[in-house]
Amino acid sequence: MADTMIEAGVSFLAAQIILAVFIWWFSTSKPGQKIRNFPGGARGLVAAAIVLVGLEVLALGVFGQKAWANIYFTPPGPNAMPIQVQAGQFAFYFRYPGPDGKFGPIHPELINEATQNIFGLDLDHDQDSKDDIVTAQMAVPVNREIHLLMHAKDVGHSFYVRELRIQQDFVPGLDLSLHFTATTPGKYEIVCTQLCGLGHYNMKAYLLVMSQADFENWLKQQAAMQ
Amino acid sequence: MATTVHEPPRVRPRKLPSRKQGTGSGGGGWRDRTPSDGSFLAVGDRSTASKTGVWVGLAAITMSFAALTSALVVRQGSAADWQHVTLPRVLYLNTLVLVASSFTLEFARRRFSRLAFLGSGEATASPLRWLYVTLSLGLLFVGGQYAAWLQLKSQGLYLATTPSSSFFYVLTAVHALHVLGGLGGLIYVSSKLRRSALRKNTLDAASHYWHFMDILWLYLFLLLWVKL
Amino acid sequence: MKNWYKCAGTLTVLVLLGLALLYSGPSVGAGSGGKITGTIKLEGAPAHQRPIDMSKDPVCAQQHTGNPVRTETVVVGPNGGLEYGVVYISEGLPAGAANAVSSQPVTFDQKGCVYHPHVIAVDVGQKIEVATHDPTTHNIHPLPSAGSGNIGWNKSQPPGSPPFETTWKAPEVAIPVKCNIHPWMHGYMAVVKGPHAVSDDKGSYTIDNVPPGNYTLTAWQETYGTQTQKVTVASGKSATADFTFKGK
Amino acid sequence: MDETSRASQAAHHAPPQGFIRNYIFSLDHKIIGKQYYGLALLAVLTGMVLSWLMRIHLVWPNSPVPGLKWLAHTSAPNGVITPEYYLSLMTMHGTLMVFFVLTNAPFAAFGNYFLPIQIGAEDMAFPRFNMMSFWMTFLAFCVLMAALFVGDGPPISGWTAYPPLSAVGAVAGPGQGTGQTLWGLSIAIFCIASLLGSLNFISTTLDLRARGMTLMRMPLSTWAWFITACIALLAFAVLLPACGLLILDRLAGTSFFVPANLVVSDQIQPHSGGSPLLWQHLFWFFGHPEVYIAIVPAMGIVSHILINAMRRPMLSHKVIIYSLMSLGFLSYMVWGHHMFVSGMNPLSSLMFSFPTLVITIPSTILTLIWIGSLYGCKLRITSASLFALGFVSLFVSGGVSGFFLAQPSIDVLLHATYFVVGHFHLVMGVAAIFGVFAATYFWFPKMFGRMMNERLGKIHFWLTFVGAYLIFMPFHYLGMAGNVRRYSAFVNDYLQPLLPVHRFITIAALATGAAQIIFLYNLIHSRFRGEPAPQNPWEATSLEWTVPSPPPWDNFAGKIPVVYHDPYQYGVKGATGDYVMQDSPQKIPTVPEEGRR
Repeated sequence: MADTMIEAGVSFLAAQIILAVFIWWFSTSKPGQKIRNFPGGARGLVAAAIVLVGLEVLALGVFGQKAWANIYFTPPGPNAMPIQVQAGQFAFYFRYPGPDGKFGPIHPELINEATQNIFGLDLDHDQDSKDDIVTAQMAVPVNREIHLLMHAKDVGHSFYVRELRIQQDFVPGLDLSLHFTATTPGKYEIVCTQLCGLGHYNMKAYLLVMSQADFENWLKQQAAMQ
Repeated sequence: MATTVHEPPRVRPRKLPSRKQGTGSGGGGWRDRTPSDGSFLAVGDRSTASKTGVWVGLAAITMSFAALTSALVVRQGSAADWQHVTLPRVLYLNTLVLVASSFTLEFARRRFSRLAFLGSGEATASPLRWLYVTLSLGLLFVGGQYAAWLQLKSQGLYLATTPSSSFFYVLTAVHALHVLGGLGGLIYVSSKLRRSALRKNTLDAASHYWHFMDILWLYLFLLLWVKL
Repeated sequence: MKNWYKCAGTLTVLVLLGLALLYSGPSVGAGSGGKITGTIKLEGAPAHQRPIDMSKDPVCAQQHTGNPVRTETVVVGPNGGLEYGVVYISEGLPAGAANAVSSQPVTFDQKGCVYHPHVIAVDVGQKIEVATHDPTTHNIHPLPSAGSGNIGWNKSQPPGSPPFETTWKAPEVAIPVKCNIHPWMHGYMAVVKGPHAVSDDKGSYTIDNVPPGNYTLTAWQETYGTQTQKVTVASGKSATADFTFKGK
Repeated sequence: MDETSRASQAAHHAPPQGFIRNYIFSLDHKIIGKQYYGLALLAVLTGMVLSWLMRIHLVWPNSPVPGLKWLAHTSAPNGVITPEYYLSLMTMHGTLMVFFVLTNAPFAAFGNYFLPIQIGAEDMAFPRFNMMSFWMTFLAFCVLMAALFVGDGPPISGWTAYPPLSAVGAVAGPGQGTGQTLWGLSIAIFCIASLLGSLNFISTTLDLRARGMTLMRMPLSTWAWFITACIALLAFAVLLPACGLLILDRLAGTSFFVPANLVVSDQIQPHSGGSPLLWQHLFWFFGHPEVYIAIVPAMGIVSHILINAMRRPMLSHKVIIYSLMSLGFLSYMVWGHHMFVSGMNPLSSLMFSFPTLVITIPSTILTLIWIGSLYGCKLRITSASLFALGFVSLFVSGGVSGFFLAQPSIDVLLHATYFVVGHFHLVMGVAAIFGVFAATYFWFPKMFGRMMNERLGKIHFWLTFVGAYLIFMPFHYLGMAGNVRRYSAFVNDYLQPLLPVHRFITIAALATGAAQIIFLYNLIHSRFRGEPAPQNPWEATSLEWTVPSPPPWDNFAGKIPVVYHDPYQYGVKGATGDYVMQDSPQKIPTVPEEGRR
C-alpha cells in the first residue's frame, strides 16, 4: 500500500505540475516563435512510459501477488477456529459448533426468522445441531486464527471489517471461506459492502475481539440464550 | 422510402492525386490498392458497405452466441441439477433442410453471377427459382424448429423445467429469430431480382448471412447434443 | 330564487339521510345482536421462545438493556391463556354482517423494534394505521400468500414519519409482516370478513355485534394453526366458546 | 443488406421534405447526431438532479425535499427520501449516466455528426439503421423513465443489477417488481440500438472514406470513434443475451442466475442451481469495455482539439492510434478486476490483475504524448482547449487511483468504498464529460452556425474544473477511511466522524451543478443569438471545416472531397496562416519545420 501510495503520489504530482507549467509556458509564446519538439520526441516518451511503467507494473504485480498469496493461497492452519456466518437481508448471524466441534446440517426450508431459527437447524433430529450456538455478534479470541465459513441465505452480501483489511463477498449458492487472525482486542464493526436491498446501509454486526477467558465466558452466556 | 429504383452512384474515375505515385497508396477505401480494372470506383460505392455491414453484424452475433455458450458451459458445470434434454428427432431433419438451403442459395448465386456476366436482363427466372426453393427450405426449418418445441412440450419440458431445457429453448429461439431475419433478407433479395435491380454485393451479403446461420445451427446442434 | 336553493338543499339532506339510514341498516341491526366470548388456552409446554439479540442496531438494543425481548410465536399468560389468537366467524354469517367494514382504524405500531400488537385482526377494507415510535428506520413488509388476492408491498418508514394508512382487499388469515432491517421483527395481520377478536394476555376474547344465528367459529394461532367449533348466538345474549391448543 | 440501395438513395436523391422527415425521423446523420446530443443533455440533467437528491439525503436524511412529494408519492412520502428511494435514485443515476450520457454523448452524438464529414462521406453507410438506432435509444430512455415512476417503485439493485437481488422479483425489495423488469427491458433495447449504431460506424469508416482518405489519414477523433464502435459492438453483444437471460429468470421462472434454496424474507424461492457469478462475468465483460466506450471517444476528441489549439500535430499520430487500439483490446481482458472479492478463484484474481496493471502503459503513453506535445507549441487558450486540458488533468488524477484498485491485495480494503466511486467518477464520468464539453465548444459553430460565448465558456470551465476536484478528491479520503458506497445513511459508529466531509461534498456538488446553468444558458443563447460562425473559426485542417457552418444536407453539396494530406498539417512554413487543409492540393515543403515530422 505504502509503495503504491508513493508511486501514485509522485506520478500524480509530477504529471499535474508539468501539465500546468507547460500550459503556462507555451500559451504565452510570441507570434514569430518556432514550434519545437519535446527532446527525444515520441520515441523517447514511449520508451520512458514502457520502461518506467513496465517496471512499476512488475514491481506492484510481484509485491501485490505476495500479499495476495499470503491471504488466499495459504490454507487456514489446523488450529484455526471455525465459525460459520450467514448473511441475509439485512443482518449477519454467526454459528459456533459448540463442544462437539461439528456444525449440524442446514435445512433451508426450516429457516424462520420469526422463531429465530436463523440457520434452519433441525434440533429434533440432528444430533450435531443441538449444541450449536447461534449468535448475532461475532466474538473471537485474540491472536487465534479464525476460519470463517460463509454462505448467503438470500441475495449477495459482503463481509467487510475495515480494521482487519478483509473483504469477501457472499455469493448465494456458493460456500466461501476466509481466514484471519485478530491481534488487537476491541469492538469492531462488520459491515456489508455488496448492495443487498433497502436495508443495505444498516446491515452490520459487531466483532468482539477478546481474551481467551473472556471468549469462553461469552460463549457460555450465548449458549444459555439459545 | 422511395419506391423507384436508383442506379448505384457513379463516381467518374479521376486521376489520383497521390503524392507517392506508383506505390498505389492514397487511393482510399479500406482496400488501399488500385483496383484491378484501374478505376477507383471501389471508393465511395455504398454497395460494398452491405457486405462489410453483414460481416460486422456477424461478428456481433458470434459474440452473443459465445456469451450464451459460456453461460451454458458454466451452468452445466456449476450445479448438480443438470438433466440433459434428449434432442427431438425432428431436429436431424431440420439440420438437413437448413444445410440443403445453403446449397440451393449457392445455386442461385452461381446462376445469378453467370447472368450478370452474360448481361442478359430477362433470364432472371433460374436464380429466382432457386431463391424461392431456399426461402421455402428456410421456412420449413423454422416450422421444424416449432415442431421440435411442441415435441418437447408434449414431454412436459417447458422453458423453466430444467436448466437444459431453458438453454434449448433460448438457443433455438434466438437462432430461429436470426433465421427469420435472414428470410426477410432473402425476400428482399428476390423482390429486387424480380425487378432486375439486384446487385451482386447485396446477394453476396445475404448469402454470407445465410451460410453463417447454417454453420451457427450446426454448432448449436452439437452444443445442445453433447453433454460436457 | 333563494327559496329554490333552500328547498333543494333540504331535499338533498333528506335524501342523503334516508340513504344513510338505509345503508346503515345492517350494522344498526347488528348492534342489537349478541356476542361470543371465551378463552384460548394452551395445554402442555409452550414452544421455546428465544431471547433476541438486537445488538445489530444499537438503537433497538438500548431500549431493552438487561431484559431482552423474546420471540412471540407462542405467548402464554397466567393459567395457560394463549395471547394473540385470532377468533372469527368462518361460516354462517349473513352477507350484510360479513361485508360490514369498521370505520375505526387499527394501529400497528413499531416500538422498541417490536410490533405492537404482535397480531392484529381487521375487516377486509378496514384501515390499518402503521405507526413508528423508533428512532431508527423500519421497513414494513407484509407477505400475503400468492393466490389470496392481496398484493404484498414493502415500504420503509424513517424515524419521525407520520403514520400511514393501508388496507387489504381479500380475507386472509393471516398475513405475515416483517421488517427486513430488523429481521427479528415479525407480526401478523389477519384479514377477515365479519366480527372478530384477538385474544388478550389472559387468552380471553370477546366478539361483539354478532347477529343471532348458527355459526362456525374459527380460532387461529400462528404456531398451532386453526381450530373450529359450532356456536349458536341468540339475540342480545352472550355465547361462549373456548378453544384449547395442545403444545408439545 | 436491404439497406444498400436505400443508403445510396438517401444520400443521392433530393433533400428530405417535410418537418417529420427533416427533424424527427430524419435519415440525416447530422440531425441524428443532434438528436443524440439532445437526449444525452436530457439524461445528464435528470441524472444530475438525481445525484443532488442523493447528496441531500446523505447529509440531511430526515428533511423533506420540496416538490419530491408529488414526484415520488409512494417512494418518498412527504418528500422524505426513504432508503429504497435512495437506492432507486442511485440505480437510475448510474444507468442514465453510463448508458444514456457517457455512451451517447461522446460516441453516438458527436460520432454521428462528425465521423462521416471527417472521412468525406455524405452520410452513414446505413442511414435507416442509424435512424432506428436513435429511436430505439429513445425508446430505451422512455422505458427507463417509466421505471422511475412505476407503481411499486423504481429498481434498487444498482446499475450493475447483480442477481439474485435483481432476479427474484418483488420479494427482494420495493422496486424489484415491475421497475426492475422495465430496467432490464430498457437496457436490452439500448443494447440493440448500440449494436446497430456500432455496425454503422464500422461500415462507414471502412467503406465510405473519400478518395485519398487512407486509414492513417483519418483524424484522431474518427479513429477513436471507430475503435469505440469496435469495442461497443462486442461489448453490447454480450450484455444483450445477459439481459435476456435475466428477464427470463424474472418472468419465466428459469434459473440461469438464481441458485437453489434461496430463502428471501422467510420464503423459499422456486429456483434451482443457477450461478450469480455468471451474471457478474457477463456483465463485467461488457462493463469494463463500457468504461472505454465512454473514455476513448473523449480521448480522440481531446487529441483533435488539443492539436488545433497547440498549432502542431501530436508528437506521434500513430502512437496515439495504437495506444487507443491497445486500450480497446486490453479492456476485454480485465473484467475480473471488478470481482476480486466475489469469491472467484484467487488465481484468476491475479490473472486479471496483471493486464489491469498493463493497461496503465498505453494510458501513460497517451498522457505523456499529450503533455509532451505541449512542449514548444503555440497554445491557444479557448474554452474548448481549456476543457481538453482539463480532461488530461482529470484523466491523470482518476488514473493513478487505478494503481490501488488494480491490485487485489489493496482492492480488498478499497473495494466497494467511496475510493472506487471517486476513481470512476473522475476517470470515466467527469473526464468523459469534459471531453463532451470540449467537443461542444469546439464544434458548436459547425453544428449550429453560431459561435458560443467564449467568456462564459471560460467561467464555466473554471467553476466546473475546480468543482469536480472539490467533489471527487474527498471521495478518495472517504474510501481509505472505509466509507462503504451505496449506503443511504451512515449508521455505523466509525462513519460518524466522516459526516463533515460528506457535507462538504454535498455543498460542492450543489454548487458545481448550479454552475452548469451557465453552460445551458450559453448553449441556448448562442444557438439563437450567437455571433454567426465562419466556415473555419478555429483555423483547423480536417474535412469538417471545409464545408459551410452548418453543413448542407449532403455535407459536401455533391462535391465529394479528395484528400491530399495527413489530418493535422499545422505549423506549415509558407502556408497562408500556419496550416494546410486536408483537401488542399497545396504542396507541403518536404523539409519539415522543426516540430513537424
